[in-house]
Amino acid sequence: MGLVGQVFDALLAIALVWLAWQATRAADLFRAVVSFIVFGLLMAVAWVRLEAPDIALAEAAIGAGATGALLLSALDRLAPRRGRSWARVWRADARTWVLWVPAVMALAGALTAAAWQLPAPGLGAVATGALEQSGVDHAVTAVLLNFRALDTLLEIGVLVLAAVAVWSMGPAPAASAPVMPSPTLPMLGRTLFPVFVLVAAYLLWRGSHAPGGAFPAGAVLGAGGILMLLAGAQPWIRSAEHGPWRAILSAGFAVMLFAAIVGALAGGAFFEYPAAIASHAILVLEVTAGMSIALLLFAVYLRGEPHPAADTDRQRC
Amino acid sequence: MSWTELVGGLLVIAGMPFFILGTLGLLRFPDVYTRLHALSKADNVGLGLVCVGLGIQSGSPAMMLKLLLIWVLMLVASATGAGLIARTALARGIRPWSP
Amino acid sequence: MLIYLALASVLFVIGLHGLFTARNLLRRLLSLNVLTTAVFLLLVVIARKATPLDPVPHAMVLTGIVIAVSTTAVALALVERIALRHSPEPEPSASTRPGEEDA
Amino acid sequence: MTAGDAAVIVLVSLPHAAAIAGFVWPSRAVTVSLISAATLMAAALVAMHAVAGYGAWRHDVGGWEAPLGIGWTIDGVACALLLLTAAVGLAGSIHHAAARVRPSTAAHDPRYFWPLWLFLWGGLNALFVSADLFNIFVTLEFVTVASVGLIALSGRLAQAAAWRYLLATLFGSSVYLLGVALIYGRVAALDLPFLAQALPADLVGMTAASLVTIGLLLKGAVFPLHFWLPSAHARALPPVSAILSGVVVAAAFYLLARAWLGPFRELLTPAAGTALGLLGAGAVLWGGLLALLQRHLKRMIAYSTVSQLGFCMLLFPLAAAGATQLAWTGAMVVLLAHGLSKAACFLAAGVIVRHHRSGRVDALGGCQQGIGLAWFAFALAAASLVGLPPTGGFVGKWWLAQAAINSGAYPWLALLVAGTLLTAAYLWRVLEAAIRTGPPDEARRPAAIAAHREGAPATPSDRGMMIAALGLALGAVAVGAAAPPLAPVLSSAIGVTW
Amino acid sequence: MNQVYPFLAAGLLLNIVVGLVRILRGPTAADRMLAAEMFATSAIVIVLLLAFVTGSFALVDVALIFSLLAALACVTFVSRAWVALEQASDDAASGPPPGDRGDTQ
Repeated sequence: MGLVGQVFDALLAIALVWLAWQATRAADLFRAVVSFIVFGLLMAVAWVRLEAPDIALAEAAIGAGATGALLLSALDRLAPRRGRSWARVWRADARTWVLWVPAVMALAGALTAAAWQLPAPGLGAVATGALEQSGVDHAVTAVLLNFRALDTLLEIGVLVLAAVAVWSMGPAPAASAPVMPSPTLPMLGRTLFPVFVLVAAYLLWRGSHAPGGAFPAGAVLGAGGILMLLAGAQPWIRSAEHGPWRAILSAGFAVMLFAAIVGALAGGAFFEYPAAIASHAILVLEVTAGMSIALLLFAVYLRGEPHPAADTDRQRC
Repeated sequence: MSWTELVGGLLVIAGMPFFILGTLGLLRFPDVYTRLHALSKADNVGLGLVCVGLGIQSGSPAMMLKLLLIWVLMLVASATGAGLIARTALARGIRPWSP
Repeated sequence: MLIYLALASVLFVIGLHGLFTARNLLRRLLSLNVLTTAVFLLLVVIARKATPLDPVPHAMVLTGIVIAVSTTAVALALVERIALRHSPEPEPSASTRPGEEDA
Repeated sequence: MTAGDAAVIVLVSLPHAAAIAGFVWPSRAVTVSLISAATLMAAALVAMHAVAGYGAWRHDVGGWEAPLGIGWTIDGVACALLLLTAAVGLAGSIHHAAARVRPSTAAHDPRYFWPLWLFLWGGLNALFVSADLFNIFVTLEFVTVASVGLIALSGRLAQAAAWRYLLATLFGSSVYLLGVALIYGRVAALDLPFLAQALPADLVGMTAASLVTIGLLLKGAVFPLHFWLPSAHARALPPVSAILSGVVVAAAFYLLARAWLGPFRELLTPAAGTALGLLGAGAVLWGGLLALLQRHLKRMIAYSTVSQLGFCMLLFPLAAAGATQLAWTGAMVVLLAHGLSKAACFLAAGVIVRHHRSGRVDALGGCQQGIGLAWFAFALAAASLVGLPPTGGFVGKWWLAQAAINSGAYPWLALLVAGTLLTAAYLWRVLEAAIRTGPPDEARRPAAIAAHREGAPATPSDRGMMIAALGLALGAVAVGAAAPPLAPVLSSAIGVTW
Repeated sequence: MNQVYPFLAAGLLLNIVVGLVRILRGPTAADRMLAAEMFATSAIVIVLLLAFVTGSFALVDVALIFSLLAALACVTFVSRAWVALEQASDDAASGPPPGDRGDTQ
């Protein structure tokens, strides 16, 4: 794209820097959060420019979906009373210009220079060479679910753990003010949810041979769940023990752990798939990973232990 | 250059002014209700033109379907979004602008 | 690529600055997220510089993004609890500094 | 699959499996946890036995070799830390299970304690065997989230501490990851033993080393980045404090040691070593001083962690001065002995504080009937922390001192002595309060007086908790006896250049 | 025709950059949310154009996800965040005092 490409990149960089600045510095919290959401949006464009479509998909789904929803919902609790932090929080004073700005410029410059010098040999050739035995055609999926599957297992573990930790902090806080009733909202939820499921399934299917796979699929499905919740769907967990939901939430992690151990029992290493069934094993893992990412994002979004009492006002919308 | 590519390209280019108009509206309209027009109308016409143009250009039915889906989803999102925002704004007591 | 490297550095520094100077808990969390994104950006640029394109950093960043969402969720849940505790009224404020009093 | 491999796979996967089981069936969580704790202890012993018998080995996860795949290195140090985790985990499990017997104590939700506890354990095990820089990042995040969950469980007051801990360690992780990214950009590898051969000692290496170090120093709460530790560790439940202070912080130091004596070995110049050593010196003195000034028992123990880890940091200047092997074994023994005795201190302190209904050091005098065992465990652990002869603390510090003498680095020897005296001073304050017979001089608090009058006898629940603490304290003493014969095993570390 | 698309993409990005002013100025939270929604539309078109320029049609999926999730942020905003924000920010707009919020139903 030549010169135009560079102009594009420069504009993107300016916008991103400005948004990051707003996100960390804006006088009001809502502006900060919206800036951060738009920041995520434009980061996805940056990933596209950097030829990382997988990350762009995940960022689009997670950044625009789960993180945005989480932050906006948190604002509901955190919104300051009038006259509090709506005053300007930070003013550039003399100390800033003398101390911070030069230090910051020097640090940023040094980092850029250091990173620019990196030879970046990369493992592309090695990964491509091993791709044939991995059971999938798409290199990123092969890395995630075969070469470095342990990372993915632990990452799902972190999500399970986050859900447990969030739930352990007590019952989910009810929305502090009534939700605006609107007839369009349930309709929107009902209409869109099948599309969410469809798109998630499509992304999952693509994962074995093209950008896509468990991560964006899970995030899209999780976002669909959150939308349903906001649109006033039936609360999903009613009983004190949460019925089978605890089992369902941890199922993905359990299946992956099981696969890893089976690999070891079959005579190989931890997480070693026998070559004959590698592609099937990865397919199963991908589906479970996607499902559990979706469920866990949703569980984490509840911001606390789902509780019968806390659910009552969700039904109202 | 084949004619599909030409027509598609022209449609895409035709979509651009709507985005500029949308941003103009976003910046210049006096209150949130008027600005909603910029969101729900101008940008979606622009998006529609781009999607149709690119669909024609690609020539593959699957791609056309996907682009169509994108457009429809955006229409749904912005229609309901605009409705919800207007409704809530009114309930919150933000008065519509009057000259 | 240079521009993206510079972008990563500047974002890192903005995140750093926000983390150290912001008082509001949510703002600090946002700063931390910006910081993490900067690191991801560096990894992806490194992947892009390599020939052929290196899938390993892409996988690392994907893992990192999911982890970042998890930690953000935990942090938000904590912030909410802290904000609730520090405000006597039903509408909580995050602008008080809970860190101050337990020194 | 050899017995050693099987043991390691059990060590990594069983805690996670048990955590899930505990989450899904909360009513069985205690049973599941205690059984798996015992199994994990056995597995750690098997792994240690395998390393002692056949030497260290490597396990390529997924069967993919170094630059592409993730490797596990199972060597003497890793096994020693696995064993430490198992000991603290087992004792902590018993302590918490016993604490639940008495209904009057705040029954912390068993539905969440046990899963988080076991996840933390599993994350630590995965961390100790991992040889891959990015995998280590993931395990560090895993450990962080589990720790934060456990701290926040301990009540409202702990949540602010948990928040600060979370922010500090997440920041540490990001900085660490930045360093890892630079290393990856330089040589396209993440495996520690592989990097030990490949990473050149140039500017990029230096930047990466300092970033990784800063990140880990934050996680390890090494002076001056220790600000988050005291309140987080002092406010958690006793077993949580024990594992955080004894193992989680040690994990950061363990990684630091592996990184600096592995990939960054060329960068460990006397200057770099001295800089790290000075941080250690600051930690020893500042942490010790603040421990001396604390009024609350648990805060004092928490500051003591900051101080004691400073001793381990002496590894770097001494290794840079040439006494690598001796300094390494010394620092590792200090780390192990500290882990066991600090955990014992926190577990004992849990009983003591509960018994006295006050955490103030000056309110602890007088009534000891019933909880003498807890005080005994505390005293034993204190002996090891100070470094009295037969204990592990003594052996470790002795080796460090020898390394200092051999390499002619006498200032570090002076620091060792000064730090030891300081440790003795603050621990003596507590023990002195305990052996006072009369009512406390300063027992202004009605609760303390009431507790004194009652002299509440120990319950079975107390006894279980005290036995857990005593077991760990005895372990810290036993390290002193076991360390000399095990020294060669401890210095078997894959990827470390002597 | 593909040679023109980079220019169009850059133009749209410029459009976004200019539109950022609305996020800065507000004045109500709704205005900011509205601006964010509009950026989603523009970003979709940018990604689509880039997909056709580079020929990597996987990027169309990114646009698809954007369009799918565009509704989510808006709905979260309306049903969760705004409720608590209204006192603080809406009085900047021309409107009656915040106590005057009537329930529509």
